[in-house]
Parts: sequence; C-alpha cells; structure tokens
Amino acid sequence: MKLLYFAWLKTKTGIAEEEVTPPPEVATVAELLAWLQTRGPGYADALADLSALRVAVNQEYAKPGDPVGSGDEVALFPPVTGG
Amino acid sequence: MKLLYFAWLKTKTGIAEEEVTPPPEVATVAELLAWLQTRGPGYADALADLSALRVAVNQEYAKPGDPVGSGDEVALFPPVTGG
Amino acid sequence: MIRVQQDDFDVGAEIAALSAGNHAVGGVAVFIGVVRDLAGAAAIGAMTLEHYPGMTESMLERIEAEAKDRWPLEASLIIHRYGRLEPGERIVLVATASAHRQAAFEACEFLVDWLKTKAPFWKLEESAAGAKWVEARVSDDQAAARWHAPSGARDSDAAE
Amino acid sequence: MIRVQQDDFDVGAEIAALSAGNHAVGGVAVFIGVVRDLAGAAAIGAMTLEHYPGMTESMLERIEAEAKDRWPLEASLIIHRYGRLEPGERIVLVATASAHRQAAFEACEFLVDWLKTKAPFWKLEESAAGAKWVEARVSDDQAAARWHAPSGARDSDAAE
Repeated sequence: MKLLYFAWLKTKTGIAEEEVTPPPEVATVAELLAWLQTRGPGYADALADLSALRVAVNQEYAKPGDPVGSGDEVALFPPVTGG
Repeated sequence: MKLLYFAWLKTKTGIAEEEVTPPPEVATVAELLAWLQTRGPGYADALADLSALRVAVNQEYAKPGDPVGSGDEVALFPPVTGG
Repeated sequence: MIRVQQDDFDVGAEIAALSAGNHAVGGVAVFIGVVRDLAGAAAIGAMTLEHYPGMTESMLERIEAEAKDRWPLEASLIIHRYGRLEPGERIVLVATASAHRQAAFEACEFLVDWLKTKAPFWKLEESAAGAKWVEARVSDDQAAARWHAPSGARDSDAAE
Repeated sequence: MIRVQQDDFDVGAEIAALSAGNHAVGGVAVFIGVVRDLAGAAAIGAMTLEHYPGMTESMLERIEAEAKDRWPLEASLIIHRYGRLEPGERIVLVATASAHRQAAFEACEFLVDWLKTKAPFWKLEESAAGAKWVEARVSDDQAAARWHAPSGARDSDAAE
C-alpha cells in the first residue's frame, strides 16, 4: 500500500510518501489510521486529531468506513486551503 | 435650446441635433414633447409613442414634469440597449 | 476608471494594471462582453453602437462610484466601445479588484447589469433583412432591478 | 479545459483563446486570484502552494464538467498554479464563456468557490514569524455550500 502525506502531515511524519504493509486486520480507512498512530511519535502527533484530517483512497475522498487494500494509494492531508 | 436625437429618433426626425426656440408657454419636458409633435410628420412619427421615449435634460434623465429652459441641452432617445 | 472609446482594448494589460503594485488585492473579477452573431434566429453581420458623448461618461463615473460605495473595492475599470463592431469583437470590459472574491464578483455583476440597462448606448444590428435598432429587453431591466436599494435614493437618475 | 502548472499564465491570450472563432459567445466572466500580502494583521512575504498531482487534475476536470452540466457554457478554463508565489503574483484563473452573461457569472463564481474549498491545494505562508500552513476557513466552506444541490447526489467526492 502506498501512503502519501501533504502539508503539515508531511512535516510531522517527516516523509512525503512510503510503501507500507499493514497487518491483515486493517481493512478500512479508520483501521489504517489507528494502526498508523502506533508507528511512532511523529505519526502519533500527525494523527492526533482525526477531525483535522482528510483521506483520499486512489485519489477519491474516502470516509472512515471505506475499504483499503494492499494495492491502494492512500493520501492523508488537512482540509484544503487552495486558491 | 439644443435638441439631440439618438438611435431611431434620429432616423425619424432626420437630424442628429438642432437649435430650437419653443414658444414661451413650453416650460416642462411634457410640454416640449407636445410642441415637437406639431413640427411635422417626421416629428409626429418619432414622438408617436411617448412610452418608448427617454428624455435627458443637461445629460440627466428627466421626468415629464421636469422644467426645460432656453439654455438647456435636451436629448431624446429610446430605452438604452448597450453593452 | 472609465473609458468610452472606439478602439479595442488589451484585456491582459488592463487587468494587470488594475492591481499592479497593490498587494491588498486578492481577486479580480472581470466581464468581457462580445458581439454575438445570433440574436434569436437571425444571423447578424455586425452592429453599430451609438452613444451620447458626455452623458455616457458621466453616467459610467457615477455607476463606478456607487459600486465603490457598496463594495470594498481596491480598484475598478469600465471600458465601453462604440462604433461598428463585427461578431467576435469585444464591446465592454468591466473589472473589479478587491481583497475578497465575493465583493469583486458582486460589484462586477452589478456594474454589468447597470451598463446593460442604464448607460446611454443603442445597438443597430445588421442582418440579411437590413439594419434594425435593437429594442430594450425586459430581462435586462429585471437583472438591474435586483440591485435596487429599497430606499431608491440613488435611482433619481433613472426615468423609468 | 484545465491546467495545473508552476508557471504564470498570459491572461489576455487565455481569455481571447476561450471564445476565438465561436461567435455564439456573448460574454466571458473571469476571476483571477492574486497573492495578497496581508492575512489578518501579519504581513506575508510569500507563500508556497502544495497540491496532490493527479487528484488535483481529476477533481478540476470533474468540477468543470459539473459547471457545464449546470450552465449553458460555450467554453471554460481553469488554470491553477502551485509552488512558491510572491505577493501580487497570479494564483488562479477561472474563465467561463456563454451566450448569456448571467450563466457566465454564475458558473465562474461556482467554480471559484469550489476551488477554494475542495481542490487539493495547501497554502504555506511565510511571514516574519516563520512559515505556517494556513488552516481552512469556515467562510470558504459556507461559500461553497451555497451551491450544493438539495439531493447532494454529486457530493460523494467530499468527505467533510
């Protein structure tokens, strides 16, 4: 699974993108976020407030219950502030 | 008094502008229009439908009861269709 | 700023000049009116815009001042052409610059609606059937009426 | 047409190309977003716009298609820049061409509101106090909410 981080999520995790292999019980966006929070202090900090977080799966906005799988591109970013 | 005609008013009267000296009892826009209607067939035709007519006195939109005098510039034109 | 002219204008240069050196501008709303070649079903060859020199300029200045009263504009520009214009040619440019996009949009639309209904321009359209003066459309009056202040205090310049 | 690019764009040429050769166009509404040097009280030196390559383009294409569904547009154009931008620089251009000015204005404002609230761009502002990621503003969400169809059928792409 490919993970992408944008804006201050990238600053806090320290990386722009990475390949990960979550444990098999991670099947939804919510479960993925919960697992990411356990991966170290940078991740815990970046994912401390899930209400400030938006998730896209394969470049489509996703909800907490949406499925994620090994071939997916999952992006984490704050609410957009463009234009 | 200087009179200006625009758009189809100019076509019907046959002139773009003229200097006129109305009789002394002509003191308002409405009286001026009534006098102009008597000046010939072109004028009668141009001024046949006063609801299709707009009048400006000294470059300000005027109402039928507004005063007109010898030094004024009075313009007659149809409702605007610009832009 | 307002200009009434026969010549075409440079859209890019005019818009750039509007906010040049003023870093309080966050957005510029622009409208460009273009001669269409269809009015109803009849193809139009070209049109001639007649105006009332002097009154046109003073009315445009008044309209622009009113927009600046009603919205927080950093700058504004109205250019209106007159004379003979072919299909595809630009007729009018209205541009409004503001810190906020909402103010820029509203002021721009307000000015365009006024130009269409109050500014002393008359359109003579050429078609296969000959030249014909365009009659005022009710829909234009309605678009402008949306902007009327309830008091009507500033509408003393309008006879209708 | 949509473009996401680092380079600046030529406003006059882009607007002219939009209606070139199409004489059904009667009006073009345009919005140009510019970097302000004031956000609240703090002067800003410059800002950097980050985006999500791929997702940005597909979302802009979808927004543009929705505007063409909702309004009778002859043509439309969205150009959005990313990267580091100084105060006074252009960020975004939205232009809509239609036979009717009202459709052009409404579609343009709709697109700008969506860009501000849905397109995946993030703003990093530089100031004397350092660089800071801009937080989303409630007023922007409210501006976009004005356009929501009651059914919400087309909002499945939005998580918020």
